[in-house]
Amino acid sequence: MGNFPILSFITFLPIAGMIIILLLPKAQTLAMKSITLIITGIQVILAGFLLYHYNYGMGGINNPATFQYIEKFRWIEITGFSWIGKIKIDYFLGIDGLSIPMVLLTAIISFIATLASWKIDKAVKGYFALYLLLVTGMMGVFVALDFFLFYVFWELMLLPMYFLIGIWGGPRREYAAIKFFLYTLLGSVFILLVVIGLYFSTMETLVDGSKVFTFNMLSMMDTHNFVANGILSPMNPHNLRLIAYIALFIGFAIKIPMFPFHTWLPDAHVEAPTAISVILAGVLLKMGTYGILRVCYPVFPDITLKLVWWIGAFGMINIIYGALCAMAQKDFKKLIAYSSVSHMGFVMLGMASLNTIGISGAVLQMFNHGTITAMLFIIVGVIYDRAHTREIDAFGGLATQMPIYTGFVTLAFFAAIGLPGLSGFISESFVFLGGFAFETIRVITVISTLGLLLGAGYMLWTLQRIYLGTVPEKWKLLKDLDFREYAMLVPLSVIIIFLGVYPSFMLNLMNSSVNSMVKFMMDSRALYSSITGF
Amino acid sequence: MNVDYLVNSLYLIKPELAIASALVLLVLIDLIMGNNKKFLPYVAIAGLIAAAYFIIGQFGMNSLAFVSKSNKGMIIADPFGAFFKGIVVFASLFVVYFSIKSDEIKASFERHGEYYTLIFGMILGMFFMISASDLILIYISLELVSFSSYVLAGFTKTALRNSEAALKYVIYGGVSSGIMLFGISILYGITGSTNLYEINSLIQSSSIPNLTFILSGILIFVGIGYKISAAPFHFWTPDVYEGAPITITAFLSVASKAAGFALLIRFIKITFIKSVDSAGYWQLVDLIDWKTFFIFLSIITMTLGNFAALWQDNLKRMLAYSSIAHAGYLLLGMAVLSNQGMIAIIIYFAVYAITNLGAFFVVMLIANKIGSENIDDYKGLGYSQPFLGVSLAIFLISLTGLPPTAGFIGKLYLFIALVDAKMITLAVIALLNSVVALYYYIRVLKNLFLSRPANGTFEFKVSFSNGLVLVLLAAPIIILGIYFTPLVDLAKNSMQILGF
Amino acid sequence: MIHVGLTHFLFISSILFSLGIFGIVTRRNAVMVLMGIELMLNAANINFIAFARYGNFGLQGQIMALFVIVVAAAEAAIALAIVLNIYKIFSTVNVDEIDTLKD
Amino acid sequence: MTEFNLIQIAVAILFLPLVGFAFVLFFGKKIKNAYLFEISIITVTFILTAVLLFNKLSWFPDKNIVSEFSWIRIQNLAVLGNISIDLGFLLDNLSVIMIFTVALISMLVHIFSIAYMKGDRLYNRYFAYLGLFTFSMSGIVLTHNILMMYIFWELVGISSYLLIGFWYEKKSASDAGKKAFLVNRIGDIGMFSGIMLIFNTYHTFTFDKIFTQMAAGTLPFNSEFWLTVTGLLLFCGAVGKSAQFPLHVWLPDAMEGPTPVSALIHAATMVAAGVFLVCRIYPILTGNALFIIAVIGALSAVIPATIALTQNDIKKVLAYSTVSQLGYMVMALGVGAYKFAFFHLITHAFFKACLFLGSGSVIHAMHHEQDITKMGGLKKKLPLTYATFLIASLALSGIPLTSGFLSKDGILQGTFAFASLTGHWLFPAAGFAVAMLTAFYMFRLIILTFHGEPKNKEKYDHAHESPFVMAMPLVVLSTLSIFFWYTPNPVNADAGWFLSKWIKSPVLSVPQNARYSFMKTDVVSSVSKEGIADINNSTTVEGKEIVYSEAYTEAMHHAHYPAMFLSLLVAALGIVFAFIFYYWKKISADKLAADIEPLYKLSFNKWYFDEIYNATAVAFTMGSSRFLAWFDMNIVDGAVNGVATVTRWTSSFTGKFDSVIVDGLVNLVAYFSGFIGLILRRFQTGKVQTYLVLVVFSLVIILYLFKTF
Repeated sequence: MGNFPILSFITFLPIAGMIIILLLPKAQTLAMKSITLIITGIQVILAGFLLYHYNYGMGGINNPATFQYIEKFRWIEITGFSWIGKIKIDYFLGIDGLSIPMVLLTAIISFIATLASWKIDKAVKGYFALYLLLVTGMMGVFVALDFFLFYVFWELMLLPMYFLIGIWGGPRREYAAIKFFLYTLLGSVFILLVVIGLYFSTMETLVDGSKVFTFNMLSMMDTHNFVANGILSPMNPHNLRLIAYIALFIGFAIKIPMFPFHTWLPDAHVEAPTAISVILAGVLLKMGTYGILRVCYPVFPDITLKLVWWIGAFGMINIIYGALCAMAQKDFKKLIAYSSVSHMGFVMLGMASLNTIGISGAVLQMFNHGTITAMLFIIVGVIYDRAHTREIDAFGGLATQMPIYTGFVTLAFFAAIGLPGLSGFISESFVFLGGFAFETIRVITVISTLGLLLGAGYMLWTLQRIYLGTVPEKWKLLKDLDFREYAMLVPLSVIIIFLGVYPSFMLNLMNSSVNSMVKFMMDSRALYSSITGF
Repeated sequence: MNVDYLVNSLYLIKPELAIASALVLLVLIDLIMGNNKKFLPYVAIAGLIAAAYFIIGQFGMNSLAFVSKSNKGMIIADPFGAFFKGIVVFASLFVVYFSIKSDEIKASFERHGEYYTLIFGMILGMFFMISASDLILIYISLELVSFSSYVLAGFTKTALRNSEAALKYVIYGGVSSGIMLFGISILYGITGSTNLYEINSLIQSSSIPNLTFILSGILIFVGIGYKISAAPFHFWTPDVYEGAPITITAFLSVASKAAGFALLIRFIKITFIKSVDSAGYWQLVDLIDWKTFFIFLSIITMTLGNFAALWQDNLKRMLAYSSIAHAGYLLLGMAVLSNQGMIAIIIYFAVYAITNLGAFFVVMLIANKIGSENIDDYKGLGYSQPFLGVSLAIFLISLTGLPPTAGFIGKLYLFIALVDAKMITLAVIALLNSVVALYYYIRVLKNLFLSRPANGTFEFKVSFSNGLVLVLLAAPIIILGIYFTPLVDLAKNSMQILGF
Repeated sequence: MIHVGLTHFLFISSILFSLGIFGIVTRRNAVMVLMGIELMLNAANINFIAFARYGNFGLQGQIMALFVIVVAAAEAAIALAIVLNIYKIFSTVNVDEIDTLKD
Repeated sequence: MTEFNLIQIAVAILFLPLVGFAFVLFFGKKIKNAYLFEISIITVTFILTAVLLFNKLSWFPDKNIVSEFSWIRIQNLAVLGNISIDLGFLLDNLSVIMIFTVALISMLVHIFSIAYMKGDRLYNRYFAYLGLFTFSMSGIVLTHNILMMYIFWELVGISSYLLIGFWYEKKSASDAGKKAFLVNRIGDIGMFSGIMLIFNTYHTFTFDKIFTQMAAGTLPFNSEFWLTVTGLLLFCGAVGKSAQFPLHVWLPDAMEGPTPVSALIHAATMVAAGVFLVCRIYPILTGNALFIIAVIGALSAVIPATIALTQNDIKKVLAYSTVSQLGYMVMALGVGAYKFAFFHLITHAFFKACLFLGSGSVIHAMHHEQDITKMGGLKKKLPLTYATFLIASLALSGIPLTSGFLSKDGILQGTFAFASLTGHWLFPAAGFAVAMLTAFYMFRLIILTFHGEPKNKEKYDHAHESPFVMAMPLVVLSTLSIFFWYTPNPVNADAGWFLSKWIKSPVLSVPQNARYSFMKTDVVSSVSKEGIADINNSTTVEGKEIVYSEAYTEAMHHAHYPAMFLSLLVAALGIVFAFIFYYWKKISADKLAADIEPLYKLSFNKWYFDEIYNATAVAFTMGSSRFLAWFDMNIVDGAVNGVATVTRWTSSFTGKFDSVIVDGLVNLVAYFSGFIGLILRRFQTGKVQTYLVLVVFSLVIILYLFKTF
């Protein structure tokens, strides 16, 4: 299967599904659901295949030779006389240790969110068509290595998301959808500008020796490719790298979402239907941190080294601020949304550590948060489906009424507060260990450990308010989980426990890449100071 | 001047001749056939196809027609002109089709001959505007376009807003062209010539009174600015776009604007250029600081267009403001004053033409049925008319400039040109503007898909032919968004202006 | 007897131009507004002819003026037709009363 | 038995309870008697621990058996090379004794619960949780590295949470569970910070490797100060788990759980884990750290003891007593009496478990009445319970012939010796005071419960002795509170096998000048049996001890008898006072309480710890959380959303703004955008002449701007 374009396949399969769904008559809702399920199921299988044949020793990050499953061919090529004549954009896909966990996550979460969408009964056709489009966009972001392509995928998932929230969402869905859309669009225009700036600062040498401007991310990471007077070239004394970095970072930070750009998240989550919340928290938020690791770090190592304290500090703010805000929420879903803000702070903190342990922790936390939060949102969905309210204080004693459900809740909550034996623990520990090892953010790391306490605080309090105590009369009729809900919760629980007991499964996967990243960052310190020297 | 030479020149204006012949034919047929007007559009289409055929032939040309003693001609046949003529013909074809379908136009059936004749008058005027290299021809072609459009804007006569639009248009247009003419007269007084090439060589070689020159340049720009609806000469646009029949609005917003931009580029590039450096940047005669002027103008234009559009409830009017904003983006390409900028403008315009036509077509189809252009009346339309809804969504997304639509490619090239010219601040302003633009576009989408219909559903069918045309317009937007090589190739081939 | 030079013509034309604009923005009657436009065009015409005469630029200026006169006539025809139509519908030709199209 | 067999047994001991937990959890609903599976599992586990104990102490008494495997490997790090995070077992005497204790008490509690929990709705679930707890506790005891200890530390916390809140329908129970978990988390954060420091310095979590590297001179940040901090941070974990001052507040509340659970977790095993942790990390504790630990221990011993005097809830009294006794152990560790601390840990485990189970028996008999002022005269109804309770109380009070006498005496002796060497006499003073208080409140408890007239006649009449499954554990545990299990000499524990053969003080890894002066090796290098030289091999060979200075050995020796007599005296005094107050009623307790009302109130209200915490830390957190949520909604979001009032104010501009806001012009940018848009549209008057004026006007402006050129 050497030449089988598996990454293209895994990325564009949903588009094929979308077309089939669009061709189906309106009434065939079951067929649409099944097709979506099958397509996402195939994605999971393909992701498993990727994993099975993955070479653990190849580092990726900045070296195209060590990426795997590479597909590269010229997408746009225009030859001509002046600069613009030689524009070239590659269709360049490939994965390394940073992306493969995300590809796995996307496949799994998409599959599970399909199940969570099963009860959609309004405009089913449109829903699943948009849903599959969204899946393509997400998958594309994680496999694209050409910045242009990356950007196209990045934007591609914006509109489906807008409609999925805006049409199938809660009472204030329009507000939430537009807020989501505007925030992320604002972020992505910044990204676009930096993309263009980088395009003009890097030239790739072609086989025939000629040089052309390039969108290739990996070429942007090589200082030899910078043109002397490019606005983002480190050797240009008047370069705008700092500003570009901040713009790019904000672009990604809005997706994370980083304080103070996070306010779209609670609204979006509260209004979004369960499946979309699952996707949003499970995959979309990771794009922000993934983008920072994939682009900001290796393309701007010099600035990253300068600003790493700030990244850590914002991570800390996210952790504590998110946790405190979560504590005060009365809406169950909003609480979980804020907990996401808090948990994504760990990812940022880990990234800021610039060492293998911390970054491994960050990437692992991205995966773990994806699964855990997905589970939490499904849990909210389960209760909302039954009770049609998410008011925390309206509940109580559900443990008596729905014991099995409460069992899953307990597992998910404990995973969220980083209980050992469940996946969240090892990633959070790694983040802290890594952060502590890096002197610049040591104090920040120590302060951030407060997040462990606050996290436990609001989670247990919620557990108590909703599940413990006595059942109010009106909830005496609530049923325990049905088969579909089992099918969503069980796989996630298994992943959470499995990674809690055997985290090496993921860590080994990313080890080489994280090492390459760290080495690259360390080497850059000297390299860039020598470049900017003259 | 011998006859052979004249005949040779006629070869170079074959598209114009085709249009002129079609115009005459239309008048004749209208006279002969009496009340049977059904053939008129088909004649028009045939004429347009003939013109298109000749235009394609012009892509390889690079010569002057009607050359005077001093070796400077009046009309240029070059790829650049061919491209914009192509846009005009493209737009005309669709507008003719729209006219067949439009209820508004159908209502004044007995005057169809007049209608198509005037459209062809406009087309002819635009062709000359695009290829003229002499101020006299420029002025006259401009007036030809204007006069036809004045009448067309008020075509349905009985409709209140039609007539008002026509009146405003005629007064506004008259004043603008009057000011422009005054500018031309001053320029003529300074240089002693009306030929752009002659003026160019003159201002390069001899010293020119500065202030007077600026005065004339800017007065001339008033006429062009009014045609492309650049702020602060845009005031007519919303009123006329809203008031005019929708086919004419579409035509004005695409073809008329194309001609205006072609004229602008040609005027600036031929008249003021000293040289083009190796990187593609234009070195202009430093009599007028056109760069600052265009930066200033483009910022005002796009900002004003976008912000004013936020408040519109009438979709047609909103699209009018949006077209002002797009003129602002296009002026960004001018501000760069480089071949890159020009390519960007060409790409942007090609995309804009398709998209805008599509958007107006959908608005027309809906207005045909529900008799309203008000955004609030579009609520829930996306459900009952998913095909129309999705098409409109694609057009609006492309206008916003999001991937994977062609609109994104247009914006991308503009920003590439800006960043290459190190005009980052301008790029940021433009980007923020495009975020603002999202507000009002998304508002339409919101009403289409997110809101429930206020009163009943829209029970009507989109006919096959209309559907086909919609697909013809929407498909390229997606395809070019993903694979835009042909678009850029076209732009590259089209940037050839005679003499440089 | 004062020798009439270029400056005098230019002076006259500027005054005509200004008067034209003044008329356009101040007169309420549409017909008067149109007359203002005619004044502007004629101001330009004077320029053309004066420049052609005094600058020895050849015939271009005169030709231009001829064209402009024709164009002005056409414009007047069209504009008056539109004004007539307006009068039918609005029963007024006061331009400031015709403002149904606005934000 | 080879070492490998022992490791195999240890693995079985660790995982059997987990199997039990999983089995009962998943099949508890379907199989009615699933709990029997758990009980048999725990019995097997206990037998295995007995086998382990016997074999370890018989065949490998001086050897640490270690077995590990790599859990996580991170390869090719830039600076550090490969890092391997290992999981593994460490079987030394400390751990096998501890695991035996845990398994034994756990088994007894399981058996006791059969009757005690009969009829509960979630009967099977209860046993599942007990299994989970036993698993977690075994993990803490058996592990050879600090990370794994932390992992099980947290798991223990969770099982404790689940068990305290077992009757989750009662709000006080779920509150108590939450409180226990959160207060523990505070300690755990400290502990985790310590672990970060350790890992950052040594790049390993394994105890032996840490000790070895430290002995070779590697210190955190190369400073003894940071070593002290590291030790104290790790100790924070113990403060939380062992309910030491100031984090002791959770333990009394934890009594909301079923009484057997209190016996198992909150008296005998889990709370002792903190002490066990300090024992484990003893080699890295500097003199300064030990001193602070001793102070904390002393405070934790005294304050709860005073509180216990006035409590009326039988379990609360025992709970405060537990905190106090744990403080004792911690203080002992702090003053260097390592062996006695661990000894007390074991003896206390047995007699305190006995007391709790005894109280359980009482509560069971009294139909869940826990207030001792409503009991009395139960001696006749519950003779067996009374007898075992009395024995255990005597042990707790430190009366000769009991195990408690031996261990408590040792601790007092240690403080005495410490004081004589360093001059800190407050430690022995605290020790003796607590000894007296303990004797007093224990006998107050006994008198009020078992003697006198029954105060609640109805309940008294229905009371009856517990069934066999409840009585048997009481007997076993009370037997274990007698001296002969530990030493042949009832007055001198040093002579016994427990202290002389089994428990050895560990070799310190702390640099010489950071230790207590009496622990320095250079003073009396001749005394030491093994030299420092082979310290690097200490990963496998036990048998080395702290080398105390001669002066210390001397002081201990001298302190032996004074301490013993003094402790006997104060214990006797305490008992006598208890009789005076409550049995003979020579002095009215109520009157005395009224006389010293402020003090009484202080004690009765538990020194207002909960109130203070609620008013400060909890209030602050909740307040700031509410404030931040408000801040988030109104300021952060508002900064982008447009401050509501301003927005509304301007909405009068057209009256449309609100609808547009709802339509999506939602943020400040939008607000300004809308505002600009509003201004702009005012120009679009619809009057063509206005337009033309504007055109001419702007033309003039443009010309003006360009004229300078």
